[in-house]
Amino acid sequence: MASRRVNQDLPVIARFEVRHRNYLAPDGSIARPLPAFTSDAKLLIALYRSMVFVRLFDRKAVALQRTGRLGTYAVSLGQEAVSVGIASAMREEDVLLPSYRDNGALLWRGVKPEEILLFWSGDERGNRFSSGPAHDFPFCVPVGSQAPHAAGVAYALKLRKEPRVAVCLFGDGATSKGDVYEAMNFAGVHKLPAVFIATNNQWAISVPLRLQTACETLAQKAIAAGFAGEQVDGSDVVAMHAATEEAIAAARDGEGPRFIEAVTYRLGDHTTSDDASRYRSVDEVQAHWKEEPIARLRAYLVSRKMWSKADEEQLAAECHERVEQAAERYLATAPRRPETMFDHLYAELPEAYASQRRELAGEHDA
Amino acid sequence: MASRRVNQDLPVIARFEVRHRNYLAPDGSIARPLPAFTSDAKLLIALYRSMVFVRLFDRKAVALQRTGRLGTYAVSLGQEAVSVGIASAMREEDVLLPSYRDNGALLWRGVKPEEILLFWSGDERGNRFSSGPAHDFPFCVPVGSQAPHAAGVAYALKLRKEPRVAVCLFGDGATSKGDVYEAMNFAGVHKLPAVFIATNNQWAISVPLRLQTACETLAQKAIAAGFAGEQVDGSDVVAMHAATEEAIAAARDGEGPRFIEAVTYRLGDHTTSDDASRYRSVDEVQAHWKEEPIARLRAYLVSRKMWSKADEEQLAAECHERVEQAAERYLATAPRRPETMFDHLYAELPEAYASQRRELAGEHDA
Amino acid sequence: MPEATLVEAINLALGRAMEEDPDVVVLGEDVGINGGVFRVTAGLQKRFGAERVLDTPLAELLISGLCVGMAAQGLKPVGEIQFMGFIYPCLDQLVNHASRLRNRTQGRLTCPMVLRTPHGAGIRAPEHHSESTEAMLAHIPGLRVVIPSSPARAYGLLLAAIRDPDPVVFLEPTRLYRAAKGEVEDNGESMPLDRAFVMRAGRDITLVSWGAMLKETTAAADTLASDGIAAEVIDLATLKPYDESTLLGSIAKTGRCVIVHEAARTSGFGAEIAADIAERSLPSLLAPVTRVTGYDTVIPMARLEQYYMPSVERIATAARKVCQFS
Amino acid sequence: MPEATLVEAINLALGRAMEEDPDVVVLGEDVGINGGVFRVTAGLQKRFGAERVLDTPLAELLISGLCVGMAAQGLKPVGEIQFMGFIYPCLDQLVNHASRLRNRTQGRLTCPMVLRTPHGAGIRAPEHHSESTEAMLAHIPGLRVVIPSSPARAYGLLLAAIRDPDPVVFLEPTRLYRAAKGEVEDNGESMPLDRAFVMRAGRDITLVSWGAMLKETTAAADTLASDGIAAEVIDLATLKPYDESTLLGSIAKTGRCVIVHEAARTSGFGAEIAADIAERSLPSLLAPVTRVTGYDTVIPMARLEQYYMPSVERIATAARKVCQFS
Ligand SMILES: Cc1ncc(C[n+]2csc(CCOP(=O)(O)OP(=O)(O)O)c2C)c(N)n1
Ligand SMILES: Cc1ncc(C[n+]2csc(CCOP(=O)(O)OP(=O)(O)O)c2C)c(N)n1
Ligand SMILES: [Mg+2]
Ligand SMILES: [Mg+2]
Repeated sequence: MASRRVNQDLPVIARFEVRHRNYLAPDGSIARPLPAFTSDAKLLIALYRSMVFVRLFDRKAVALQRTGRLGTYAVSLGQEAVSVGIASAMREEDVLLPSYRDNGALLWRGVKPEEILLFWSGDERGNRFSSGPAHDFPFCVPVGSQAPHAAGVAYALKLRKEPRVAVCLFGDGATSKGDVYEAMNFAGVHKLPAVFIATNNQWAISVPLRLQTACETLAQKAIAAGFAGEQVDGSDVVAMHAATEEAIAAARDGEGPRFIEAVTYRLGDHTTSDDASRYRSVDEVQAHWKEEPIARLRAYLVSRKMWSKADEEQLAAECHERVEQAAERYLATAPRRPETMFDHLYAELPEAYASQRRELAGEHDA
Repeated sequence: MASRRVNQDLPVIARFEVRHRNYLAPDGSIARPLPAFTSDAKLLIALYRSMVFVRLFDRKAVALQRTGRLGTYAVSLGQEAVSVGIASAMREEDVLLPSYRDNGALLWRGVKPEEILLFWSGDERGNRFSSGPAHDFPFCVPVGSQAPHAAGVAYALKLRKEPRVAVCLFGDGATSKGDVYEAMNFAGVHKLPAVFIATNNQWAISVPLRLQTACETLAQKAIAAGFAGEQVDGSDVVAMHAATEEAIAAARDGEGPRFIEAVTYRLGDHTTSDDASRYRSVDEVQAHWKEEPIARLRAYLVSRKMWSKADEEQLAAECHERVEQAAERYLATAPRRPETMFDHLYAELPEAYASQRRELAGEHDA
Repeated sequence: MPEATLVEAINLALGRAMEEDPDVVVLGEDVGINGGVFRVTAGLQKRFGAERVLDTPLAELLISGLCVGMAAQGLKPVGEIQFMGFIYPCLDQLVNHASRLRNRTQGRLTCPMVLRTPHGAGIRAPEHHSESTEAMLAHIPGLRVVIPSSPARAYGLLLAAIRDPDPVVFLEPTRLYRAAKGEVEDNGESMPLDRAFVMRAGRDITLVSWGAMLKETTAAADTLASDGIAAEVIDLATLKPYDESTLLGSIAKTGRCVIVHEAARTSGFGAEIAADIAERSLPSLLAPVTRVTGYDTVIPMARLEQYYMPSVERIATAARKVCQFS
Repeated sequence: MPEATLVEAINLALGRAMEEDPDVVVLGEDVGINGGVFRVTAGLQKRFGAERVLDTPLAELLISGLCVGMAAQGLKPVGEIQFMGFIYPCLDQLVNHASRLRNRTQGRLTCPMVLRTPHGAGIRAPEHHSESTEAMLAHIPGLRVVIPSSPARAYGLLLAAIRDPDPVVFLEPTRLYRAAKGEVEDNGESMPLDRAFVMRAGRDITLVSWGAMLKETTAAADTLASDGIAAEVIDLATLKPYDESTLLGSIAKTGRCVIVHEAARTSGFGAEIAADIAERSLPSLLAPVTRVTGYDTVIPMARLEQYYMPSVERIATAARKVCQFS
């Protein structure tokens, strides 16, 4: 603790601790005994493939944005293990409440890539999730404001005694918002089936973690909500999957909420509107490239002979193909007619606003 | 911890603890070695007199309310040691940001009792603090919303390098508000000269602490803000004074913020509009009468021969006199003229609203 | 038919809604064993259990955000904000989420929630307890804003609000909670959310108001009647969307209008109505549409609040002036 | 005189204010080394240090509440909210504290703060980044609400806002940040906070608007001119308190008025102006006061936003209709 400590003569009445989880070291070697699920080669390869796809998808999205065919876009470069590790530990019936940087989680959950592009092009139809879990929430842009929703969802699940869990994702910046604190505190009171996960990528746009909080870990934020938090190496997809799986299992079993701090790094700009070189050094970014999740898992897979150069080439081709096709489908999407901006305002458009819709449609009121 | 614990195989990376402070046991005996300031009999007696005055003042206020001469009023019965212990540990130049139940703190700081009554009668002039520290904040009614002000005040003090401290008071209910969390987190980042004190009187109107939070202590809320919290017996004025004094001293010395949980009990109704018998038992209240702060300090003082029955009688008479005179001055206060509701809206009333003021004054625009 | 106060009528509607639909959940500060600080939810926790009638922590943002999450999962949450002065932390959730969840997801997720809160001054309550900022809410697309002025309307409109598939803010005139008494049949019948109520027919002038101010407005109509002026009195009841056709129909008849509300004048909801009339009914207007409102200052605490709120006299005087205009 | 964009003009004003008054402090998300996401505060942290140009944690409620606390201690905080869509968590502090601290304490504590935020749509920004809910703010007694529409006015009005002894919300039209260029003399001269600007004189109709919509409004006036209609164009600039006399004076001359704003129609600030005109200027009105506004729906994301915002054509058409009315 930085400050002079509370009078040390006084008796201690409560103790807390924060633990750290990491299995794969940055070079792909084993840092500590792997969890059982890692014997499932198919799963590990699926995680790998998914992370690679996310990275290519992000790259395509940026290319589209740079050529004027997409709006502002938030890449998850360097953070692929967070999204993929979490989503892969969820059941379909669980409810995801993502932040705007969790493309990887949405893709794993079955949302079509062209819909994600549609969203970032500024089209509400991108949130339809026509092929994903219909109960998942769309990307949340107002930072942290999805946390109370997660608590509400979890309360509903508990009330109905459904064995489902709400999984809420947000960034390190979001942990400074009262929304997140209020939601976690409530989840603690009612032992709700909710897992809150903060992706600590060290930056909230240009604001570094040390200006966000004096806490030495974000995991300790859960102590104020009355439940346990742990810190996970968020660039280790095995750790992310394991931590999420354990937390979800506990929540599903009625043991209440959990909090996970996923420590990782945002290797890219905040969004395509940002220029990160204004506020952080190339050296800092370079250093973090050594820890990034895809090379790490690949090194492990290769060392176990579960992955070859040929596999890699095939995957690259496949991903390229899928991304290009998605982009094409996205670009081929017919635009909405302007008056449809009224079509989902209410279940039924009140007469008071119907004339505005007609005006937009070019039908003039008599 | 109530829930299944985080995987115990993982290494611990951070540890935290909460300590508890109490000097005088409920019967007035010494629970642990007393702090040095208790050798100052004058101070102890001043604390005692002040608590007695607060209790009588509260009683008078309720009597006025019951007879239609005051608005809704919030008594501090049972919590006198919190307000008085805190205020007595502050310097005049420190800044108090009180909640609505901190009459005792305002009175110690020199606010006139008739002004406090004026406020509770529904008259803004009660917040003029004509004789108290002009920089103190008025009672804050929107629960917890004063915490960000405290952080702002403390930031200003630090920026100007003034050796002053902001002291912010709120209830257990308030600790559920994001406002308080956001403010404490910010104070942590900048090591601000601020002391945050939660009066944990077990109830937020009818909501008991266990529905407010799953935390076993409120003191641990500070861990999420990155600084130290301690739990204090809030019915022990010696402990309250000592804890506040230490916290303020640390803050003044540039060591950053502190958090104090003052555990006490609201012996009265929430306000004169409340009927606490609807939600808690007489037995519970009775049990807490055994811990109340005034009898406790009296027992100690009497056991040390610092206080006699005669002193008590004289004090009662004195307090009665002061309270009655204050009530008379309050009742004799001339009412404000209606149009004065515009007089402190802006530094200078814009012409756009001046005609409204004239209308209220009965002067009709041409 | 049995008599009920406004408090009792709302309580009946909540009980009825919870009875008929297990998805209805009531949440807020002190709504459980205490039955709310105004006793509006009295007895509900006993009847429906602490899971469906839920004391939340003291956090208004949370209450509104929980409602959004619950509603998206198909519950029908009815959140209570203890006083309107504490509703502001909910605005982020109301503007950015509740009112647009359906639109954002193109109908995939919806938000059938109700947020109830006491509205207005006049009970000598403490600081910050006398707000009436309905105009802010009425500006939010996707929301409905409802304010009853009688027990029967409170019952019928609240049932409608709870059954409505979209978010509704339900404002309850604090001053009428116990003062308003009237016949209420607990028959489960709702009232339409887009209809104003003509309380009294008249041909000379239209007086339009909502919530507690209907009281003074009606009293002013009485005064005017004794002067030989027949005022039509309209309770707008639903502010968003509001019933233009009833209002404009009335003005087509009377040609004169006074709007009464308790909130500050500038950018109050009276402005919307006056603007609408000015735009659509100019040719039938025989006099300027006049607003009688709270002043553009902070609503004073108890001692001066009665001078802030429109009085019968201010309303009647304004109406006479409008009637004399030519 | 040197040319500056809106961004540069605001930056100049901030620098000037900080230079001349050590109590001025700038705070917000990313205002430091990054200079704000729009570069409005670029260079300030370098010039004035990280204590006076302060990156806050990501918490808007906090930013507004800090401003209140700082201001009560005599600082002059200028808080930045990154986009208007994130201002809602500040409303509690604005309504319950900032706007009434002076009144609550009868002048003992005051709140000389400014809260700046980008305003409005039109830059194809992501969801929730295109809000224009100035009407909510204009309803709050004790607040001032200002919105410049040119670099020179941004400079002069921001200086005035910072020097003003009361809280001011300063809205910056996002769409003009880089698009608007004009001469700005960094001479430390402020402009009055209660004066509207007549951008162009005309006798046939008054067009009144504020912020970015002045652009389309002025373009519409050009179109009308080619039809032989001389439109007077007014930039309201300060919405609260707004300059009635300039506006009503114009209408006394033209008898016709179109109000243009980007926000949703219902309960938008246009309603207040139209209501005021209808109440005070009825006899001089030759046609209904007409509002051309955003629609009463959630502002769409980038792909449809241009259909939501009033176009030159919509404004001109409405104005022609008003001019033809008889
Ligand atoms: C409430 C709110 N305030 C501000 C913003 C603007 N903004 C968008 S992202 C961002 C930083 C978020 O940082 P973090 O939570 O760490 O997530 P990350 O972007 O790093 O994934 C900010 C300030 C916003 N979207 N919402
Ligand atoms: C933001 C807000 N919400 C609700 C209320 C109504 N209210 C007044 S006091 C209170 C309970 C406060 O409890 P606590 O913080 O424990 O303080 P205590 O009254 O016990 O001193 C409530 C809900 C309020 N004043 N402010
Ligand atoms: Mg981050
Ligand atoms: Mg309490």
